[in-house]
Order: sequence, then C-alpha cells, then structure tokens
Amino acid sequence: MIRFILVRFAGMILVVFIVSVLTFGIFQLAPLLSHTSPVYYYTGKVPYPPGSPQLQALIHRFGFDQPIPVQYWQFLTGIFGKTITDGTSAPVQCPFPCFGYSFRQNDLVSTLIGNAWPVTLSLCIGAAILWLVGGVLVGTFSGLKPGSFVDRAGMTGALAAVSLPIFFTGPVLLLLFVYTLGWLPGTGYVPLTTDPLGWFESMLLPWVSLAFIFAALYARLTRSNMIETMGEDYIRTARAKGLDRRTIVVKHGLRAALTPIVTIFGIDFGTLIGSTVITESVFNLRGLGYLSIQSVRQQDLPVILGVTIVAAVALVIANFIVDVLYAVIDPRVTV
Amino acid sequence: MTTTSAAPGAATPPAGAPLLEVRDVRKHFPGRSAGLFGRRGNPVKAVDGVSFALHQGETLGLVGESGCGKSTTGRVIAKLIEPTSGSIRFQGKEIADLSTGQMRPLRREVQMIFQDPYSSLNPRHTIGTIVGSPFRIQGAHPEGGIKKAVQGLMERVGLNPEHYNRYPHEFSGGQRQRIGIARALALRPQLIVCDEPVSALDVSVQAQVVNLLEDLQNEFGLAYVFIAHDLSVVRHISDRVAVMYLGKIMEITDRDTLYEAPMHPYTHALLSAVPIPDPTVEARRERILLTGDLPSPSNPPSGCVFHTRCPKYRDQLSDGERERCRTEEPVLEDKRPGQSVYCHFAEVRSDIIDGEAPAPRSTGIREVIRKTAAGAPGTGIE
Amino acid sequence: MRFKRRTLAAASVALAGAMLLAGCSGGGSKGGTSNGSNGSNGGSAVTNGFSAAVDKAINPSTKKGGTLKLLSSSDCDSWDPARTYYGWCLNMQRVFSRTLINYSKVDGTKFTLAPDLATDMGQHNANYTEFTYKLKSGLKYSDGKPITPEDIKYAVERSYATDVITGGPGFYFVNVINAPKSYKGPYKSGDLPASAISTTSDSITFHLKQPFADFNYLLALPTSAPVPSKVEGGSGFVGATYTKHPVSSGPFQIQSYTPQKSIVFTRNKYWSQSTDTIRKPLVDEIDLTVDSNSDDIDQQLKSGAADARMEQGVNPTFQSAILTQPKYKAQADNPAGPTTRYYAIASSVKPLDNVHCRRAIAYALNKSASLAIAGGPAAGQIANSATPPGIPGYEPSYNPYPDGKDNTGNIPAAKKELQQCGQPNGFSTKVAYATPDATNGKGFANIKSALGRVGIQVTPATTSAENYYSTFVGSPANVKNQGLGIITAGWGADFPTLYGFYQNIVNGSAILPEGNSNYASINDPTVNKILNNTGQPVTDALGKQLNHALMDTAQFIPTRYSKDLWYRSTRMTNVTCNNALGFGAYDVVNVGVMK
Amino acid sequence: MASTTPAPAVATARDAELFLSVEDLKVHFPTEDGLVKSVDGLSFELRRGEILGIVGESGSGKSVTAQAILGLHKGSRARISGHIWLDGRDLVPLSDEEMRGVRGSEIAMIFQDPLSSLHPFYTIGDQIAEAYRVHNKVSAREARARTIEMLEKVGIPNAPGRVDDYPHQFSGGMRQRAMIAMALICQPKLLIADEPTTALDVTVQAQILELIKDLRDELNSAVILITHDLGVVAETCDHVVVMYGGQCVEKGSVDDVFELPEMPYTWGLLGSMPRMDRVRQERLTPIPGQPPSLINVPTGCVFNTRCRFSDHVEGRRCFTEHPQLLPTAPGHEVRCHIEPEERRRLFELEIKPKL
Repeated sequence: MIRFILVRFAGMILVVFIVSVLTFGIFQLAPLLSHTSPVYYYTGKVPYPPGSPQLQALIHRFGFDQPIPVQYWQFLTGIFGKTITDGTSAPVQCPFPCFGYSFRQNDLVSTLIGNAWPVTLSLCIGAAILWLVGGVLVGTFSGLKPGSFVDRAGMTGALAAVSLPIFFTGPVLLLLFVYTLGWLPGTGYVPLTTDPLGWFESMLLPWVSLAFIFAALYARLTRSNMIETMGEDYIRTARAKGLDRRTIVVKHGLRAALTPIVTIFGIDFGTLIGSTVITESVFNLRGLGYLSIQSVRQQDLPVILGVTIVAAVALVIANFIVDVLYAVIDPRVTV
Repeated sequence: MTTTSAAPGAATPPAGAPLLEVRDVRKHFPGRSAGLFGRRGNPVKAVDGVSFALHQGETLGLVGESGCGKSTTGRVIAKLIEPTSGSIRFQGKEIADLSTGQMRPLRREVQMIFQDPYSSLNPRHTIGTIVGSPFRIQGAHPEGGIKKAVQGLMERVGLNPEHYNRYPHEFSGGQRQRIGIARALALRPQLIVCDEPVSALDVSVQAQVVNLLEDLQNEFGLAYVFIAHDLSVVRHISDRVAVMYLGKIMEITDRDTLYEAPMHPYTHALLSAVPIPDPTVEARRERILLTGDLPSPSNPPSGCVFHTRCPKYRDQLSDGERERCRTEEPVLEDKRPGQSVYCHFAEVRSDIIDGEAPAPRSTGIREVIRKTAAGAPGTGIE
Repeated sequence: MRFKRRTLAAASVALAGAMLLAGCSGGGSKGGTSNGSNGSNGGSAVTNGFSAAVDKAINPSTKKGGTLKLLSSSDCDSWDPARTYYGWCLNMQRVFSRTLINYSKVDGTKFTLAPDLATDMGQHNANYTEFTYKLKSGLKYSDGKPITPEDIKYAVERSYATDVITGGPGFYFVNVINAPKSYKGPYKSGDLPASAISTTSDSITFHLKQPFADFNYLLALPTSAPVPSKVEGGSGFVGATYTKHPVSSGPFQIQSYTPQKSIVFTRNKYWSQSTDTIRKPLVDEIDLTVDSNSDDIDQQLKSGAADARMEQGVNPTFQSAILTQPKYKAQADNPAGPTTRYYAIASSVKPLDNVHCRRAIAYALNKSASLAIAGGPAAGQIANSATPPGIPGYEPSYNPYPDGKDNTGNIPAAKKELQQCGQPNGFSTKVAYATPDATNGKGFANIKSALGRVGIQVTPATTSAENYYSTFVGSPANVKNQGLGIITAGWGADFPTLYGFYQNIVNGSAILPEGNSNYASINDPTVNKILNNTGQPVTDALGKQLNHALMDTAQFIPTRYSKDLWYRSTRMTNVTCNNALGFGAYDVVNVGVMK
Repeated sequence: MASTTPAPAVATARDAELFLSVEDLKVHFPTEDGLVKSVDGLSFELRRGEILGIVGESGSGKSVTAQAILGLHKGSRARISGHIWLDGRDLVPLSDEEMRGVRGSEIAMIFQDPLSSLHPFYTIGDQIAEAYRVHNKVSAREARARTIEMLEKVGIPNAPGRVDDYPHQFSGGMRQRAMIAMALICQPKLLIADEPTTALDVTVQAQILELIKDLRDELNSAVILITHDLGVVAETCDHVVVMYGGQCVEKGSVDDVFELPEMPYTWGLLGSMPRMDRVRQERLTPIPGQPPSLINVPTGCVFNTRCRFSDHVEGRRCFTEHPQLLPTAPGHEVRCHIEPEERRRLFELEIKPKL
C-alpha cells in the first residue's frame, strides 16, 4: 500500500509537471505562431512600436526576454516560494505554492486562486452531492424494474436532462425562481463563513443546474449497472439465502452497482474543478472557472498556469483517491 | 530435462520424422512486483520444461487440473505466445524464436480451436466473413473464390452453407464450435491445437463435435494437440496422452497404457476421480482423493513438484524415500517401454478405472481410499 | 477609444464557451428597428421618454441620499486613473478622480471643458508649448491630506513608467511633455526636471516639446488625476498595485473593492462642493457590481433592482423588448457618440493603389444593409463621411460618394470608377475581419454581394480577435503581403478633438510597423498637416478640411456612426448620457435617486 | 466427519414418508416470441437422506426446476402451477416474503460457478454469517463462530484464518466448499446443488461430491443434484430423473436406470459419452439434431424429432400422441410409446453393445 501510494504520488507529480510544461508551451508558442507577443496585452490601446524602449522595458518586466526554458524554470522553482518585485511597490513575498504574480490583476496568483477555490469547491461539492443522490436514486429505481413506468419516466427525464446544456437550464432556473417567483436572491456568491443560509441560497440554483446534467448521466449509468448487477449470480445466491429484498438491493446490489460509479465520479469531480466555467458565468460566481476564462481572455499567463496546475492537481488527486477507494471497496483490487 | 536423446515417450513413434517436436519448452510469466523497491516476484512457471513429439495424423492429449499449464503449452505451440526458452521444431524447422512476420507462412499450418466458441467469434461478422478470414489474412485465393471455399468448409463441418450470411449469435453452442473448426480448417493446416474444444458443450453435441474432429483427421491427415480436462474424451480421441502438473509432464505414453496401466500417482488420482456412469462399477472403485490445493507455480515445491499432494508420498513411502522426493527432482524417463514417468517410485496400477485389478496387489493406502459400497469406513473430507 | 477595448468586456459569457474568447471584433450592439429620433427632444420638461437623456439631464432633483446601484458584466481594466482606458471606466473615474480640467458637459454632441481642480482654464504661451494652472485652495484627498501641484506632476511622471503603468492613454503626455529621453518614470528615474513640469506651492506648469493646442483635453483624461506623490495609495499600493487602492480626490471615495466582484463608493467627507463646479453629487453611496451573466443584468434592470448598466448597452433580447414595448422604451436612451465604423482600404494592395478602384468600393457598398445587420437604427446611423458627431467638422450633409436615396449603393457611379481605374469588369481582393464575428458572417456576406454587383470579388481573410488589431491588420507589411485590401475597423475618440479622434488612425507620419492603428497606411499630406499642426486650436473649419481630404483619398470609407441602447431606472434623477467618454453610458456622478 | 453412507433401503426405513413431492410442476415464461415452457408437468418425490439426480442437456429445465422449488421465480413474470409439497406444505402458493423464510433455512442451494455466485466485495465469512443471521437471532460473534465451525466442517484448512478472506482469494474448490458451508449453515432439510462440480477439476469434483454425501449423512437432508454428467449421477445419487424438453422422460433408482434404461433419450445420453470403463469405441453415437424449442414443443413425444426408434411404434403415435410417464418396473417410470419388452430388447441388442 505504501509503495502504491509512493508510486502513484510520483506519477501524480509527473502528470502535473507534464501539464504545466504543455500549458506553458502552448501559451508561449501560440503568440509566436501568430507573430505577436503576450506583451501586447499589457500595452494599452496603442502598442509601443517593436524595439521601442517602452516595449523592451515591458518585455523585461514580464520576463518575456528570457529564453522560454528559463522562464519555465523560474516558474517551476518559484513554486516553492520567491520574492516578487515590480520595482514600484515593496517586494511581495510569494510563499509556497507560488504560481507567480499576475501583472494583469496585480495580485499573487495564489491569492487569486485562494479566493476562487472556495467558490468552485462549494459549487462542485454541493452539485456532486445532489447529482449523486438524485442520479443514484433514479437509476436504482429504474434499474430495479426495467420497463416499468418509473423506469421509463426516469429515463425519459434523464434523456431530456442530458440534452439540456447548463447555459439553457441555468437561465431558465434563474428566470423561474429568481426573476418570476422571487423565491431566491439573485446571483453571486455568499461565503459560507459569513452567512451559511445566504451561501445555501446563493448556491442552490448553481448546484441544481450543474447537478442536472450529471444526475441524468449517473441515473443512466446506475440503471444499467443495477440491471446488470441484479442479474448476477451472487444476487441469486443472496435470494437463495432468504435475505429480504431491501438487503439484497442495498447491500448486495447497490454495493456492486455503485463501484464503477465511484471511479467515474472521482474523475468527473476532479475534472469539474477546472471546468465549471459556464455555471460560474451564468450564476455570477467568481470561481476557478471564471478565473481561468478571464485569464485566458487577458492572456494572463501566470494565472492560466496556476489554474491549470490546480485543476490538474485536483484531477490527479481525485484519481488517486478513487484508486485507493476502489481498492477499499473492491477487495479484488490489490494495491 | 531429459537424459535420453529422443523425446520422452517417443520410444514407439510412428515411422518417419515427427511433425512437431517440442523440447524443454518453458514459459515463465513475470511475477507480480512486490516490496517497496519493486523487486520482481518469482516468475510464474506456467510451463517448465515440456518435451514431446507429435507425428502427422496423430493426436496427443494434454490433461491435468486447471493451472497445470496445458493451455499455455498449447498456446506456445501455436505461437500465440512466445516461449521463454526451449525448442519447437515444426516439420523440422525451428520456430521457437521466429518473429510474427516470419511465422506468417507457418500460420496456415498451425491453427487453434478454443473452448468458448462464442467469445472467439466476432459478433459483428457474418459466418462467411469469419470462416473466410484466414484466406484474406494469408492472401490465399482458393479455387472458385473465397465464398465457394467457405461454403464447402461449412458443409464439411456440418453447417448449412446457406447460413453464410448469418451472425454467430444465431447459432447454438455446437454450431459455433463447428464454425471455429471450419475457420481453423480453412487453410488446410497440418496441426490443430484444440484447447478444451468440447468442454462447454452438452454430451450429445460434444459427441457430434468429437466425431467431426476424428473424421477430419482421417480425411486430411491432421495432427491434433487435444487439451482437455475430461479424461474420458481424451481417451476417446487421443493416440498418446501427456498428464501435466505444475507446468511439467508427469507421465506421457500411448493411450491404452495410460488408462490401463498408469504409473504416476497423479495419473492414478486423476483417473480415479473420474466418475463412471455405471453404479455397479462405481460401487467397487477406489477414489484416490488429493488433499490441498495446487501449489503456486511461482514457488513450486522442492524435489518432486507433486510430493506435497502425493498420496503415495503421504501413505506408502518410508522416511528415506520421502527424503528423496523432497530433495531430488525426478526426471521424466521411460519406466517401461514407451511410458515416460516423472516419479522416483512409479508403479503400475491397473485397478483405477474399473476397480478390478488384473492381479492381486497389496497396497497400504486403505486410509485414503473410499469405497462407496455401503458400510465402508470414511476418512473425512481430505 | 478603440472598439476592441470597450467590447472586450462585452463578450457575453453566458452564451457559450466558443463565444467566450470572442467579442473583440468590434461588434456593436444589435437591435430591432426604431423610429425614435435621437438628439434633440424639443426641450419639453418630460421626466422620461425615449432618448430623453441623450442631450440633457432629466428628472431634475435636489433630493440627497440613497444608494445608486450599477452593474457591469466585467470589472474595469484598472481603477488606477492613469491606467484605465475603457470608455466606461473613464466615465466611472469622474466619481472619485478630479483633474485640473474636466468635462462640464458630456451629453449631446457638443462637449465643454471647465476648470476642475484648477481655478481657470489655464494660461498658455502663444505657440501652445507652455501651460500653467493654478490650483484651487482647500483641495483635499479622501484621507484629509491636501492635494498639491506636486501630486499632479507625480501623476504625469507615472505615465513614463511604461513597464508598470500599463494600459492607459498616458502616451499622450509622454509624446508631448518635454521630458528627457532617458526618463523612465518616478520609480526608476525620480522626479521630472522643472524643464518638463515645474510647480510652485499652488500652481503647475507643463513644458511641451511641441505645440499642442488640445492640451486641456489631455488634462481632462483621468490620467493626470493627482496621486499622492511617492506614497501613492499607501504601503503595498504603489505603482502597479495602486489600482487596488486609489486615493480619491472627488466627491466619492472607494469604500471597498473586490476585484472582479464589486466596488462600493461612499461620500468623501473631505471633498467640498465649494471647490467643485462640475459635480453635484446627491447619493450617499454608489455600488457597482460585476455580474458575469449579461442576461441577469438585464433582468435586474427590468425589475428595477439595479439602476443602470455601465460597460455596454443592453443585450439583444432586452433591446428588442425596449424597442417594441413603450414602458421600457421610455426608460431607454440611444445616443450617438464620436465613433465611426469604417472600411480602411489599403493602397498597398493592387489594384487599390488606384483611387478610382477605391472609390468604386465606396459607391458600391450597401450601407443600408450593413446597418440592418448591425441591428438597425438603434445601432447607429449611416455615415456619409468620416467625422462622427461630437468631433469638430461633423458635417451630416457632406456626402462625397452618394450611394442613393436608400443608401444601398450607386452602381452606375461605381462602374464608372472601375472604368477609370482600368478594371471595367471588377477585380478581386480580400476583406479582413476578426472571428468569431458578431454578425456571424452576415457582414461579410453583405459586402460580398454588394461589391459583387459591380464585379468586385471578395474573399474573407480572418484571424482571432486577439491578433486582429495588433498584428493582422496592425502590421502594414502583413496587410500588403496578405493582400488585405478591405479592412473592417471601428474607432471611438479618446477626446473630442480632431487629434483625439484621428491622430492614431489616419496620420501618415505616425505609421507603426506593428500595432499600427492606421490600418490602410493612409498618408495624405493635407490630413497629416492638419494633425501634425497641433499648435492651433481645434476649429470646425479645420475639421471639415480634414474630413474632405480624408474622404478624397477613399481609403477611409465610413459605414455608420455607431450607437448603443442604454436603459435607466425610473428612480434616477439628474441623469444624462456621457457621450464624450462613456459611449453614452450615464454620467453617474451627479445622479440622485428617488425613494 | 467420518460417517457411513447408508444404503437407500436403510434410509427409506428410517424416514419413510415423502419429504419433497413435486406434482405436475409447470414453469412457463411469457416472452415476446411466445410462451416458453421451461418445465412442463414435472413430478417426482424425494425422501430425507436421499440424493436425487436430475440430468439433462442445457435447456431441459433442470435449473429452472431447482429455482422454482426455491421460489426464485416469485416476483418475476414466470407462471408457475402445480404443487411443491415440502414436508406437507405446498410452496407454490406462498408469497415471495413467505418463501423468504423457507429459503436458506429449509431449502438451501448451491450453484454451478462458485466465483460468480459469491459476492466479490464481502468476505467469505460475512457472506456465510449473513445466511445464518437472517434465519437465527444471534450476535455477530456467535454467527462468526458458527461460520468458522461450518468452514472447518466443509474442510477449509485453517478456517479461523481464512474466514476473512475474499472469494477471489479462495481456489475454485474452496469456494465451492464455502458455498456448501453457506448452504448448510442453517441445517436445511433440502439441499439443491445445481451443477456443483461442472466448473471444477475432476479431482476437486470428487472431493466436493464426497463432501455432499457426507453432509447428507450427517444432517439426514434430502439432496437434489442437478448435473449433465451421468458419471456424477452414477457415483452420487440414489434416484435419477432424466429431463428433456422440460419434461421428465425417465426416472427411477440409479441402479435401474443405469442397468436397464428404457427411454431412447437416455440411451442417447449414454451413447454420447466416451467411457473409460468400456472398450474404446471407434465412434461415439451422438443424438442427432438439436434439442427442441421450448416455445414450439413438438406434438406427440417431445423427443420425436431426434428419436431413431419411432418406427418401432405402430402408426405415427410418436408424432401425434403425447406419451405418458408410465411405470415399467417398480419405481422405474418411462415416457415412451415403444412397448416395454421391445424397449428392453432394443437396449440389450442395439444399445448396450455400443456403450
């Protein structure tokens, strides 16, 4: 087990490293390919002419004059902490994990991410709970009686739900519950620590609309797993033992049917951390997704890198937890 | 492995050079890695020094418990997997270390039939496509076109040629196995490795398929390596039989000798375990029960690999003899003409199958033998 | 202000992922048809009505107190007065930043300047190279410290630190102030010598290296708003980070600011009405909330939960509701500001080196269809010449290339020009535009079919919005190499003078090898002369002269003066549009609220 | 564990009354293609201490019969009629919930593939203990002790150490022993073993069959052993039911049926098997053709499509008249239109020499 964890940990670091190299590379190469430089995004309306001292000064300030590998190396070593100075303000200490400084937003990337991740985490965890509970419930009842009314209703609903994108469901929910009925306050994030009820109210619709599409997928998945599992020989054995139906379904059926879902859930959840862009935009949440899209728009390389790495780490950690969890759930898997 | 220059059990070979000559073939799979620093575990010795020869038109039966390495041996012979070491000569040509590309011309000569006919057939291909695929893969152009050849094959194995465009799921288990046979037969091979070809079939269908295999052998002069755990079927179809245990051949000899005068204690146990569909015979038969499970092929016992479960070792041998079994590995060698046995204390027994020994003999194994006759004392489970 | 800057914020994030990276191609707002006129409203004392606030403050009131609630789909590029360049952010700066000179009238099309921190409009020498201003007495920052001439000098010095103070229009000062070439701003080079800017205890004198008659307009940009010398916003808020904590000199101060989320202004108790003739603040508090969901913004406007949207006009869906439903329409304004959409015709691309071929294009265009695609009358009015309303020389009656009564094109005239050009059967060239395109390619389809009528065949040449202005059409070499004959472009004035509108886009002596805003490399001696002669005040006559000369080259073919549709809540008082800076967004500093 | 195998006569004397009596059992499944008559009018009896073998090919209805006795079809769309008298109580009308109390405690079942029949995620011990606790109000500790005891009884070495193993950690034979332990932990009066050794090696098969016999002796249970292997029947069973097409075509004591089988299908089964105890035949004698569709069962004799001896019956009775299962000797019943003497003559002359 320890060996497994160490090996996986090394693998995780490698993955994150590769992701960072690729991200760094893409955002360095893309401007080169189009014969421009990210520096132009900092220069205002009328760019300084090439070769002008102003442009050179800017290029130097952002480190774009360094060879790309050097820039990357500085970024990499900087993760463990460095001091950042722009020559005007007092030097800023950038402790681990330091992803550098966003000159666009004039803040440490880690601060920006630190402000954003509680939002995204709130969003993802709440939505995950909703979609797991909803999806598994619907899927289980559907899967227990395939072809029944419950099944057909559930699966029709699921089909409809997977076909509805968040940028449709989100505004519709807003229109209904906020603008028309006025049951919920408007958009925007309320921190959990300051106002738990407000937090819940502010997150409810984002949770629902994000969970909607996933719940549908999980319902379908649970259903097919359930149908398959309930046909397994060991379910027949459980019946032959004289177990009651609830025990058979919950203890023997669900346990096996949900195991593959754990894997998918882990990956979905990990992926979600870095990809709630649309939900965050619709509901005006300042999470990682919004931060990432905003930084891409502004070509804010340090933030892009930071968010990408955080998203990669989240995904890798989720994968790792899934693997460990899987070994715990399924004794056949040895680690 | 062998001290004799000829392959063991080949003391009474049919005339002529063997079609297939397997010598000291080993297949070791890498062990699971263990420990913090990733040391490799012991390799799994699935096949550990197997030698035999097979002539044209001959059938060699390979029997043994699951995990004894008989299927791996079959796959190594068919070159579906590469042997770790050893020599495989086919028609006098060494093929053990041929690459996939070099093997291609020989592929048509060696075919394989599998146990589960359904899972070895692509469900999205029609029967015509499946049976015709060897022609296409080998780029062969049979006279009259592939379709005609395929329909001829289908007819030959007892399938309706009009079912050319049907899919595997439309056929029963026995018919699917016929499809597999037709596919194997397409390129007129010299040798077919049959891996449990009838194990999944009902007895009446099994009989049909066994008869078909025999007919095809007579018609085309095929040689078979017939892998099965059903000793009755193996007896019916084989000319010679090899009994395998933990990747090694325990005993190899011609069919009649093996079933009538087996020498290895493991052969005795195997044969005694096969139920006979005759209550009268069953009532008088001895059942030699093996204790415990198969040892791990990655960590086989020292000395004779069978000694941990050997009834003879347990009940009949003296301490000194046991010491020999534990420390000295026997060699597969001719104990009687044409009968090679891997045992220090091989001994003919003729009472295994029908419970009646031709000649009275004394055994000290009363305790491990159970008679199903009423009133006989039992010894417990194992 | 270039459209790119403004509309960067306009990307409607709610639409889809693909749209997220778009939004920089200069797409104006779209809308339905409108038969309401803009401009004058007859002067009657209506309290609301369509476009009532375009040229005057409506709902006059002296009621004080309350909170003004504003929305935007994005945060400002910067709250540092020296670094902001978005039109709506320049507008927001009026709330808390004062400058020596400022706009006293921003509505309508004629804008006026007035002394703000200065006691009068300043003194200048005869050749406009020396400007001296005296500060009013009793001026204080929100921390109670006095505002000194040194602070204004310091603010200008900051613009020289081009590596730190990025983004704003500070280059205007850098271009005109007589500073040593080696000067790199206060962080590296210390103070500017007195030969550049000299101060006394209550006055400041700017020394220019060349005459610049429009200097007061430069001062009206927030760029020179005073920044406490050396200490700026306090520890941790110096230079690049000043944006997080700018010090207020105006009637409001920043109470709290969460980037990308919200900014709250409360009254600056050290500001005194007696020193300020431009602003008459009424509300106690101004909240600006960033809401990434553009539709949500419109919903809040509709419901009255918010008073106004600052960064752009309303969304297309709300726009059509406004134009079709009287109750909404009465709350909307559709002002015209100094912005022109046009095609730059590159003379470096053959056969467009021939003026007749360019004129053929000017005649053959279908401006009427262009306007319809852009959203109809609410999106602007057809432009017959280059100079937009609000810029000296605006001349609606001037139409050198008459294109028919219905503005659908003048085919005979175009064919005649083609004859003269020696291309009687037309020619082929490319139309450059950025993708994704706000009109989904309809704009291109229109020009293709319009020019096709006279045999001019066009093919599209596109690139991403990010690169479009900087390197695609901003590089004369690329324009020539790729043969980008017709370049889609738009421009809004930084300040309402000829120089402020035209300097970057048509002055042939300021062409840059990259990041060039004179996409067609227009190099007309008359135009250059007028723009380079900055030593004379702006006059209408000069403006007309430039306009005529520019139109003569047929390298700048305007299609429309663009407009936005803005929506105001019923409870706002004293509300009017800021056409000078905010593209028509409401001038919120003087707004009060009822209830 | 040492015990003796009682002779059938002794068992009958000890517990003479019928323990299980299946009367005219029908299990029909409505499907889209038609009504599948998996079991169609099956009757047999079983006394305590007896082992009944049910043989037949795939699709003959053996497993469906077993599952019907256990009531596993309850709650599905299967239509079940007839009677299953267990110790004087008819199981057919019982609800699924009522049947639940019978399953595991009175009737237990072991299945063909022990690996897939054990839940992969629970330990062997948990799964066995669960079977005990569902019918006995005992603490977890007691159940565990009982589980270990059972594992020892079925011959799992080091049972206390293996009780917390997972199924995949057991070998095939051990898994089947664990299944047997699970089945027997509540001391059921009837044990149904559905192909318990088919997936196992012959050596392990021998062990498992011995175990079943020993446990039968110890608990005096009745056992139904479902298999396709006539050798297993001959070795293990007291009585045998030969099924074909959902019907019983021959039943009787093992000695009678193997000594003098009278149904051509039974002949076919015996002739298809290669036998180690006879002189090797050059060719096996398979039953020609395919088993019948259970949707369109042939009129007349269900075996008529594959029977080589229908010309030994006058007219076309084999194809028109459904033969009755009639006694041919005491305790030996056969479903065939051929006259009993003719059947015996055919067997002696044509069949037996080829076996």
